Formats: sequence, C-alpha cells, structure tokens
Amino acid sequence: MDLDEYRRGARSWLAENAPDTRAEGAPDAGGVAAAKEFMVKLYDAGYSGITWPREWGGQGLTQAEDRAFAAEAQDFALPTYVFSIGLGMCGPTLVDLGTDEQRRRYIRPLLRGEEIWCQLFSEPGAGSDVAALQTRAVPTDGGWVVDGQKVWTSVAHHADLGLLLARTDVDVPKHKGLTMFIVDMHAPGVTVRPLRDMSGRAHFNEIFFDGVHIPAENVVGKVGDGWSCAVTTLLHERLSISSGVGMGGQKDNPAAFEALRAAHAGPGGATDPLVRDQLVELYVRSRALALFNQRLAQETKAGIFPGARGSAAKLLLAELTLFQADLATSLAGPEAVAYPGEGDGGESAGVRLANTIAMAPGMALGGGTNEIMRNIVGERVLNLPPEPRTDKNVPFKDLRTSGDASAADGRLA
Amino acid sequence: MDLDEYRRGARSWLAENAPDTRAEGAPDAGGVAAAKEFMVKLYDAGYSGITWPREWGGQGLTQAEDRAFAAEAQDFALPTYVFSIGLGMCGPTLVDLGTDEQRRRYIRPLLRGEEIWCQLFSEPGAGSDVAALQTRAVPTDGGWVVDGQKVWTSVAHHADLGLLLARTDVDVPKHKGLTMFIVDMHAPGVTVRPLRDMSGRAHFNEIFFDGVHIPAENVVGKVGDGWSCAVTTLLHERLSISSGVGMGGQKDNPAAFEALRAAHAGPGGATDPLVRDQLVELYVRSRALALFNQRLAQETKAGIFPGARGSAAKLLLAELTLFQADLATSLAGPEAVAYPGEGDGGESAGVRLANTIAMAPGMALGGGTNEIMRNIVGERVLNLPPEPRTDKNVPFKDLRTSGDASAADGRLA
Amino acid sequence: MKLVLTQEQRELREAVRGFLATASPLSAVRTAMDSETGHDPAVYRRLAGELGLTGLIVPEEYGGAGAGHAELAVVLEETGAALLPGPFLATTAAAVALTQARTPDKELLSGIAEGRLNAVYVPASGVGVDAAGGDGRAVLRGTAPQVINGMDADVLLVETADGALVAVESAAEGVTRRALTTLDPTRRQAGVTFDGAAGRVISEGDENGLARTRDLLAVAVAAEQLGVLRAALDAIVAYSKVRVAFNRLIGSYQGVKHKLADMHCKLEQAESIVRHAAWAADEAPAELPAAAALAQVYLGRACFEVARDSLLLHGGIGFTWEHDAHLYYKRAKADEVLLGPPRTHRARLADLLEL
Amino acid sequence: MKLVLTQEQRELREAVRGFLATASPLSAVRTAMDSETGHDPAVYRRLAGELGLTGLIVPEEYGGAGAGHAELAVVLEETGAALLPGPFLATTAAAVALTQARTPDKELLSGIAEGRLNAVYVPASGVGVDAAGGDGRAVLRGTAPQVINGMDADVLLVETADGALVAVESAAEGVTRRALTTLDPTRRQAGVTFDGAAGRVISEGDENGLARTRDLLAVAVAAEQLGVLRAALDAIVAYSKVRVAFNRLIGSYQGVKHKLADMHCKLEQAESIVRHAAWAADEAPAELPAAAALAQVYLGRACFEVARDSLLLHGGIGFTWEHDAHLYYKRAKADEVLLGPPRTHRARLADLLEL
Repeated sequence: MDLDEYRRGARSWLAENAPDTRAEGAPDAGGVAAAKEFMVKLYDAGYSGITWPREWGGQGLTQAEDRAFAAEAQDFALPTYVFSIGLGMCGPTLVDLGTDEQRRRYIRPLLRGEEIWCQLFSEPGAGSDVAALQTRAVPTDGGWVVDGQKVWTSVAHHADLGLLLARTDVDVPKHKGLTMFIVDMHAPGVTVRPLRDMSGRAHFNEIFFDGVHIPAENVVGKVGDGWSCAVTTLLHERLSISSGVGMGGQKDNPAAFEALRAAHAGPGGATDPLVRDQLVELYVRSRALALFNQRLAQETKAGIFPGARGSAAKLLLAELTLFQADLATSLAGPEAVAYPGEGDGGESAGVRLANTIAMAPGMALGGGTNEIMRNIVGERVLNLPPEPRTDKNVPFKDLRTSGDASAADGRLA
Repeated sequence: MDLDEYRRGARSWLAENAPDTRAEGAPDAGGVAAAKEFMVKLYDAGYSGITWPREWGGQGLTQAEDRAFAAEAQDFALPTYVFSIGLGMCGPTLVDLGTDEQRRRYIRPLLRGEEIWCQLFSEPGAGSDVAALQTRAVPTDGGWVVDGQKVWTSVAHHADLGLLLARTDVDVPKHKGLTMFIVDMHAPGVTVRPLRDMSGRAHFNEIFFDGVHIPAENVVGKVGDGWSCAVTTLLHERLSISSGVGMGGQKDNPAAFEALRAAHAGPGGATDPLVRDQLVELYVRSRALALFNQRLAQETKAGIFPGARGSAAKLLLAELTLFQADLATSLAGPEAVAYPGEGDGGESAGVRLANTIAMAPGMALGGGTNEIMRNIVGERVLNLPPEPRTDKNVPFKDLRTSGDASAADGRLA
Repeated sequence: MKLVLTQEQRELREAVRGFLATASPLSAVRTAMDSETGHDPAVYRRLAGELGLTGLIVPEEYGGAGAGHAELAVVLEETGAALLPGPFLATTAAAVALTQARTPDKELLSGIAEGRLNAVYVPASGVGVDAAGGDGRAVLRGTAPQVINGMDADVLLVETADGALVAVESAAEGVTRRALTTLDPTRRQAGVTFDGAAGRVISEGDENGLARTRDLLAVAVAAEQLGVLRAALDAIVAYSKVRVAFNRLIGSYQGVKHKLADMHCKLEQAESIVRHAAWAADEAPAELPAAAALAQVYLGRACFEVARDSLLLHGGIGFTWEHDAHLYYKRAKADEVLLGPPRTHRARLADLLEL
Repeated sequence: MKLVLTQEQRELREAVRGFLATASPLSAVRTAMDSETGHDPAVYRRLAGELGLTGLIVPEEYGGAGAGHAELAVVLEETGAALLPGPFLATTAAAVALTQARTPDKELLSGIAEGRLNAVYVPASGVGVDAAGGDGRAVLRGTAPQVINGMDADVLLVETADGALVAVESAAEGVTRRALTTLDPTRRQAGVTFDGAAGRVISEGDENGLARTRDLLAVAVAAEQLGVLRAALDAIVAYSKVRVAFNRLIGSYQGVKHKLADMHCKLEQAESIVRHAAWAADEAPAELPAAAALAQVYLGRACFEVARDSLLLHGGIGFTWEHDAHLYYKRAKADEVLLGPPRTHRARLADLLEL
C-alpha cells in the first residue's frame, strides 16, 4: 500500500475512533478502563504494533507506516499513555530478546492493552549511570528472590508486569553482574508508592521489592547479560521518544508556536516587534526540529536506520520544550504564575502555562539527561573517543557510591 | 594620597603626555623607538611599575592605584604594547622568584622600557597543556644548551630578553622536569620567525632554539622547579589581562556599545526595534562585565585578593569580544565584509569592522582558552573535583603526543 | 560607586542569614507553604520585631531604622536565598512607596515599622478612582489581578490608573480578595477587586515619586533574585561534590563543571549589578533608572537560567517534589515576571539609553 | 516533501566532491586566493565544461542540464565545503535570475551554460534607470557598492531600483569597477558604478519573477552555508581525534565533546532545512518564500556559529593564518550578510508568518 494512502486510512480511522478528550498524563482507574477499551479497538484496526512481527501479533509493516501513523496521531489525543512503556520499551525488548514462549505469552496482550507494563531500571543512586544499580536478585529454588528499590517508574501503579534489571553478581565489574527479569507487579512483596514530581502530581512511582519471588523462566536473555539487554531497551526508549510515541502532540500545548501566535500576534501584525521576533525564533527552532524528524522518518523509509542520531532529536526536543515553556511564560507575564485555581474558574490559561513551565524540565531528564544525549551523539554519531572510565574492570562491590568519602577526589592517579 | 586625587593626577598627566595616535598591535621599528621614549617618561612620572617594590625600581603602591591608572589609561591609546609581556608577566615573575641580582639587573630597565621582554612557554604540541612542552635544556659547562621550538610569542621580534620554560629532565613526570630561564634573544642560535595570525598580520612569532647557550645564573627559581615558576607567571598573565593591562581600550573599538549606538541608533530613537534590542543586549553584557571588573578592583583595594576569579572576568571578556564583533558585523551587513581597501579610500568603517571580527577569537585563545578558564573557575573558585589525570605520575618520555596511534583511545582502564 | 559591602552590611547579612537558617530552613518553608496562610506568622513577627526588618528603610522619626537601599538589598538577598514565604517583600514595597510619597504617612509607616500592620503595595494597578472627596478620600473601582500576599494585607496601598496613591483597608466594604493558585508555592498572590471601596489618598499626581518607587522596587526584586540565584548555584555546586556517576563525582565532568563555571560568571555579574543599583538608589538618584532597569533585565534572566540549570544538573532527583530545586526554579520564574513581562524592562532600558 | 537525496543526487554529490578534492583542495584554494584574479580559471573552466555545472539549472533548450534546485543545492554544498573561489555562485545567481524572467534570454543563458560567459547578478542594487529607449535599451546610473565577483563579470545583470532586470556589459562605457578588500579571502567583491552605462532590458516590472529569484538565491546561499558548516564541523571532529592535551585526546573531554554534539545537532537541522527549501523551490512554489526565509535565518546563524566554534576548539593553531579554520569562519560571516543584514531575513519570515 502506498504510504499516502496508508496515512489517509489512519487519519480517517482516527477521526472516527479517537476519543474526544485531552488525556495527557496518568489517568485514574476509570480512565484506564476506557483506555483499555480503546486499545482493543486500535489493535483490532491494525494500528497497534505496526512494525512488530506478525508472528507474535504485530502488523509486520515498516517504520515508515509507524511514523506515518504517529504523525497523524499527533493531532489527536489518544489515551495510550499507560501503554507507552510497554509499547515503546518492554515489548520491543521482548520481541528482540525474549524466548518464543515469552513472546507468545506477553506480546499480544501487551499490544491489545490487556496487560500494562512498566520498566524497572533506575534507582536513587543509579540514574544516568544505570549500571550502578544495587537491587539484588539471589538464586533460590526454581527462581530468584529480589530485594531493592526502583524509582522514576511511570504507570507502575497501573502495571501488571514489569521489566526489571537487577544485580545477580557483585564480584564482577558492574556491567557484567546484571540480569533482566519479567516481574509480576501483583506478586507479594512488591510495593508501589507514588512519587510526586515537581508539578506536584504523581506521574512516577517508587517501587520497593521485599523478598519478591520471580520464576526462573522469567529471565530475559541470559543471566549476567542484563546490561546488553538493557541497552536494547534504552535504544528503543530513545527511538520511541524521538519518534513521538508516548509524547503529547503539540496541538494542545499552550507553549507551542501556533498557540503563542494566537495569543500574542495575529493577522493584523500590529504586535510588539520584539514579541514578533521571539515568535520567529520559536518558529525557527520548532520547524528546524520538525524537519529534522521528518528527514529521519524519510531516511528510515529509505532504509537508512537513524541509530544514535535519534539522540540528537531527543536532545533538541528537550531544549525546545524548555525554550518554549520559558518563552510562553515570559510573554504572558504575571498571569502565567498566579491565576484562579482549577476549581475556581475552570482551566485558565494560567493553569496550563504554569503546568507547562513546571513540567518543562521533564523532557531533559527522562530517558537520559541532556549530558548523556551529548555523550551519545559525540561518541556514537561523531565517533569521538570515550571519556576515560574507571568503573569498567573493577568488581562492583569495590566501586564508589554517592556521598562516599573516598569519592571526594576525582583523581585517578 | 586619596584614590580620587591619584586618579585625577593620572588623568591630567595622561592628557598632557599620551601620544595622539592609535597604537593597537605591534608597531614597526620607528614605533618601537617612540614607544621606548614614552616609556621613559611614564617611568619617570611614576606610572610604570605602580605596585612593584620600591627596592627594585617600582612605586610600591597598591592594586587600587594600579587599577585606577589603568581605568584612566583606557581612554588613551598608550604605546605600551611592546612592553606588555614584560610588565604583565616576566617582570612580576622576577619580582616574585628572581634572585636579588636578577632583580637588580633586570627590573628597572624593564620598567623604563630599555629592554623588551617576551615569554617562551607555548609550543606547537603544548598549548593549553603547557607542561607537555618538548624544548630541551641540557647542562653544559657553566650553563645550559637549549634546543627546541616555541610559538605564540608576542613581540619576540623586538625582544631583548625572554622568559623561557624548558625541559631539563625527561625521566620524571612532566610537571617535575621543567626549569625556567632568562634567555638573551640576541644570542647565537635564536631565530625569530613571524607567525601570521588569522587577520593576516604577524602579531606573533615562532622561535627556534638551535644549540643556544644560557649561563647558569640565568636559571629562575630552582632547576626542576619550572612548573611552579610558570604557574606564577600565568597567574600574573591572567591578572594582567583581566585588569586591562595590555588591552586596547574600548574607546576606539568599532564594535563597542557607544560606537554601535552611534552607528545604528540615536537620540531620536527612530531606529529598528530589533536593532534597539540587540544594542540593549550589548549594553547589558558590557555593563555587567564592567561592573564586575570594578567590583574586583574595589575588593582588591579592600584587601580581598581576586585570585582565580580573575579567570571569570577573562572568560567573560573573551565572550563579550566575540559577541560584539559578531553583532557589529551583523548589524552593518555587506559593508562589514567588502569595502575599499586601506590604500584605496583610507580606513573605512569596513576595514575596522573586518579587523575586529578577524581578531575577535584571539581573546578566547590567548592566555588560556575558554575551556581552560572554565576549568579554573570550576576547580579554584567553586572547588569542584578535578578531572581524573593520567599524566601526573608517568615519566614524561612515556606520555602520548598528538597523532600518536596509542592515543586513539581515551580509555584508561 | 560602592560595590563591596561594608563591615556593617556584612554583619547585617550574617545576622539575617543566621536567623533564617534556624527560624526558616527549607524544611520549615515546606511546612509553611502547605499551611493555610502560606507562611509562619511567628517567623514574620520575629523578623519584624527582633530584627526590625520591616522598618529597615522606614525613617527613624517613624520608628524605623532609617537604613538605605544597600542594606535592604542585603536583607532581601538573604530572604530570597531562603525562599522565605510571607509578606516581607510586599510590605517592604509598601514602605518604599510610602517613603517616596511627598508627605510620608506616619500612621502607616510606623505601623509597618512596628510590624503590627501588613501593608501591600499594588503598583500600576489600572484601578480607577470612581470619586474623590475633598477630604482626602477616594472611592476605587476596578481589579488588580495579581497582588503578591494580597490575602495577608491589612492595608492595600494602591497606585491608581491616574497615578494617585490610595490606602484602602482590606476589610473595607467593596474590597473582594480571592486567593490565586501560584506557580511558586513559597509566595502567595491574590486577585483584588475594588467595587466602590473607599480609601485614603496618600498622594496625587506625584509622577516622580511613583517612578522612583518603581525603580526602587526593581532593585529590591533584583536583590531577592540575586539571593535565589546564589542559593540555586550553591545547591548544585554542593551536590556535584557528593554525587557519583560512573565512579566519579559529577563535578569532575566538564559537562557539569563548565556549566557551573558559566553560572558562577552570571553570579559575579549579577552581584555587581545589584550592588551598583542599590548604591545608585541611595547615593546617585540620576543613575538609578538605568541601573534599576539593567538590574531587572539581567537578574530576571540570570536568576531563572541558573535556577533552571541547577535543577537540570541535579538529574532526575531535581524533578521530584521532595527536592528543593523546583522551589528555586519556580520562584525564579515568578520573580522574572513579577514586575511585568521581561520585555518591558528591556524596552525601558532602551528608552533610557536613548536608543 | 523530499528531504533525502536520490540516488542520482548522491552520485552528483560524489562527482563534484571528487572533482573538487583533486582539482581544488584547500592548498590550491590558498594559492588561488593570493593570485591576481583570486581564483584558478582552469578549475572554473573544467567545472563549467567537464562537469557542466554552470549550466546545471539552465533549461536544456538553452544548452543546460535542466536540473532542479535540489541538484543545485547539492552542488553548492560541495563548492561551499571546498571554499571554492571564483564566480560560480555569482554566475549561478545570474542564471537563476534569467530563468525566472518572463522571456528567458537565450544568448546569456547559453553563454552561461557553455561557460564562455561570466554573468554576475546584482540584486536589489538601487541603481536607477536614467533613460529607457523603446528598443529594449536602458541607461543606468548609480552604484552597487558590493558585487560578488564583480571583477570577474563579462556581463552585469542588474536589478534596478524600479524592478527592471538590465544586462550591462562590464566593458561598456560608463561602467567603473573597483576591486574591494574582503574579509573572506576566498571570495572577491567589487564596487560597481554605472555612470550613464547602456544596457539591454531583460524584463520590466516583473515583481513575481524578482521575488522568486530572491527566494531561490536565499536557498542557493543556504546550500553553500550548509557545506561550509559541514566542512568546519568535520575539521574539528577530525582534529579532536588526534590532538592530545593532558595525555588525552581532546575529543574525550566533555568540554569539547558536548560542544561538538551541539554543533552536530545544528548540522542535522540545517541539512533538513536546506533540503526542504530546495524541494519547495522545485515542487512547492507556495511554500518557497517561508522555506527560503527560514533557510537564511537558520543557516546564516548556524553556519557562523559552527565555523566560529570550530576555530575556537582548535585552540591557538586555529588562530593562525596557516590553518584553514579562519577561512571557514570568514566565509561563514561573509555569507551571513551576503543577502543583507540577518535581521532582514527574520523580518521577512515574520511577515510571511503573519506575525
């Protein structure tokens, strides 16, 4: 099928079936039920798992169709938020690395929204440096017992399953002692605690594992091979962020160019020249990134895999997100920071602007900080030499941790 | 004497005695002769070596008077360029570290402009990393024999004497095998070759040493102690740059705020609002740095030594220099880059703007790159932990050099 | 020009800093900001009473300390760094406006100085004078949409649309106050509507006084921003000396170190600009307008950028509610627009420079 | 929208790149820029002859290749990256203007396509028409202060103050050309004065044609800027893999690496914008004006910033005449203002966006 035709089909299906609600962020329980209903329809229409293998329940199409659908979907507010981790990260990892039994068991329910997934990598002491994680998995009869704490876990309070990275060996260097598991989030010993982000809402969770049992068949990949599995997952994460999966579209963003144009300029053009010029700057940055993303999509269609260049797009998106939220509030002035509350005059412009500026840093922190993205672009796109590393060949138990007095001096020699 | 009074005195002396010429950059031979004449007058009036000890020929006053004089001098174009290395770096180093004989022999002639000095540290393979230098000094009867190459040497073609850093031991770590010398630039085996900078003019030189003999009494400090001597010199260099010694004033800078205001705006205020706002930005940056420099000067007067904070001022000056040259040419448009030549219509605005943009990177490269300045501010002002170092405890002869295949991988472990 | 603190000013700074460190550490700020009033009245009482700070710039004849704006800047830098909730800045603004009036109002000034009166200044409100009685009374009508600490006010000192300064009791008939939601949880604001509310005229048609008040407020807010900037920078500098990633302290990475160096450069310039503006406020009235506009242009941006980068360099922890980074970030953004959109300060500076 | 090169376009790129690498490496550019004409005529002849590049966008009926602006952009990116001296851009601009005229001029177009005629376009010159004969002749008076490769021109194609397009032989009476000093040593310019010089009117009052020509030139210059940007970035990336400081390759320092990553992000966006604008030039005329203005706004800044940072990151060596960094830096600055001060492109974009 011709891509334009595919796009038109997607558009008309979306126009008919996309719910007419703004569904940004984590929904409540009722929202989850509605989202699950929608997901079944999406799957049955062939728009869930577009690039995933037919064998396991996907559509077997290319990145081009996937990006085409995503581009169309940007204009709608699809309630796919709770599935985004499964669709963007966990599922693709299982497709790549799972056993056939795992794929058979998990992929289709994931694509149809019957089971919600979360991802359990980061820890308080292991953010950018994921491989420094401390959560232990110790072998036991027929499986493993897990103890530890994870953090930054989106949708965990709705999740049925999680993709867990835990340390199975402390006597080898840190990248070599990790193993990936599928964990039942309803298992005894799993505690999910909401973690408020800087906007005051609980978009994330902390997860505590207290003697949680995981059956042996839930190991993903090989024991001790967790780091390379995680790299696969993180690669999918970056791709999914840069391709727009799991991102709200710009349509409802009060800091996007069109919204600011409507608020501060207009066809008459009789506005403050300095405001005009700031809107030009926003247009330039938005359009530059949009065209870059479109070029990446066209290259993908032409068989050129974007690879680490997706990290450049993610970095630019993080910067644009900060820039436009900052600009929007600066243009609006005092009303962007003090406004009638939600219960007291409905959703004012102020509420939405304040929420935008309060959430803006998220894009620069989730899925790898800007510094990590710059390292990736530098090392994997430009092939620059890596930073000297001191943590690669030392047993994990001998490494420094934050606040450790021995870390007070960065000197190696 | 009250500082304001001192300032008024300096101003009136300058008004009477400062030559009425623009004397930026290296002068020709005639210019040097005139400059030497002026320097004698300056010395005899008590304005050369203001903070230097009376014992060796200085005035024994404080940094406050020094900065006051420099502030007044900014409005004049003093022909002190050829003495700036001696006054800013070599002389202060000898005051701090020289033997009494060296001080007696060299300081007064330096302050009176009778002998011109240059500084011989940098090499093609040792720029930011000065301690990686390769020039060798080997002991011989009654002294040393020097072979090697130096670069970036300002005023060397006029210099009578040089402060040289050379390697006297390759079997110890790089910082430990260096020694500082006073070298006679007229000695046999010294070749000075002009090095054209990016503006096409020869502001710098390359110096070749081919079996040059240096007498034993010309060692500055101790043999093997050259690095700590060089640190003293470099500290003086940064201070002298940040305090404005050796810098052309802003008065004649066609990219400074007042010049751009005159060229692009005016009392009527009827100009393009975008240009106005860019001029506001330039004013803000210029004024912010000027006030910071004034605060440093006042702190110095109050007995608070600026220390490494001078590197912050130098970094900001480098950025301002680039910003304003860029802005000036962008505002001017095509005429900033194509204009009647000097011989063909005199010194047009274009010539001066083009020269400004062509020289702008110099401030960010001379006296330590911006990256080095950021390291200094980070480590010595904010006390941040240092970069891991691999070059501190390894014999010099075992270190990597640029282009060396073994350097193709930055990994340490 | 005085850009370096005097011995007395340094002592004042230490006193305020010491007081706030024990009376209002960030843990207490968090408790206060979740409370009904949004601040701890006991802390505010001590600030006014023990330290006499509400009367700092009130002339001695009205019971104040008669100090200058350089001293006020020192204090506001500390309250800013501490993110102190409560009406200190608002009341200070009222004191500034009152001291600039042709005939200073003894009752209000002494009430502020003694800490028994929370007055809140409502600048450039656009509120109209409905009727003015010959007895120094005026009836106001209109809305001031954002008034800092408006709910804490005993008296609202309104700059009306026609440039009068009118004091209205917040309990007066015709005054309706509505608490707003704020981005910055450490400073409350209110919308205030005047519907035929009667007040007392403090001054009329005093353009110079109002302009000078506006400039002095710009300096005061800039001083607070300097404190926020410094505290946000201090926080990330400290964190970068203890946080380890990839077996190294993050402050040893140039990706962090060089950003912190640039932030320090902003701090150095910001402090210089605030000191200069405060000096001009006290000793060089002709230089004040440009110095004040410069202070708002530079500090608004620098403070927000540093607070933002401080948050970002903390990594994920900086995105959590429990970490303090977002409090600096939000105060910085709120302060940046407190006196109007940033472009208004740039435009004013352009005018003053005759561009 | 086509943002990815076709197979044919990639082959064209390789052919031009390969030719320039052998015929005009930077060492040859340096020789040429110090020569009397400022370029190597032999290289230019081969470019026109062997490669047929002067006729690239000239329609086949006039002896050209009839290719599109996407192909032209591919070529200009390479000549830009190579800092090729000589009148290729200037002649191409003339060809663009001629192909946009209502009645294309066969003689000039075929002369350009065959490489026997150096025509130079003089856009928006402000030169006045002194008298216009009914026979398609016009007499020009006025000065065009900066004309790229003006000394190389056989024919000057002048856009007059009243929007006519007039071809004047540079050898004609009343034409005075004076070589200028240029910041960029790889591209010469001239001041041209017309003092009653007679020329041939190519078109009159064709506002649409002139506007489209202006947009197409904006795209062409942006393509050249993309090449300069890429080459400046490539140079510093390569250097950072061989230069050692403190026993480490400088590319391993985040202070360098992160800057290079940001520069790469600019490159990715710059390329996307140029491809889009070139596509619009060929296939979406309604999108061209905004795409062309965007290309000038983005590329002008990005190209200069990357060239500047490339020079700076080289350290001291980048400040020397013998190193090539300054050649990119100067070309980038000259290109940024080639079509007028950068603010004019921003203003045009604002108009097109109806801001």
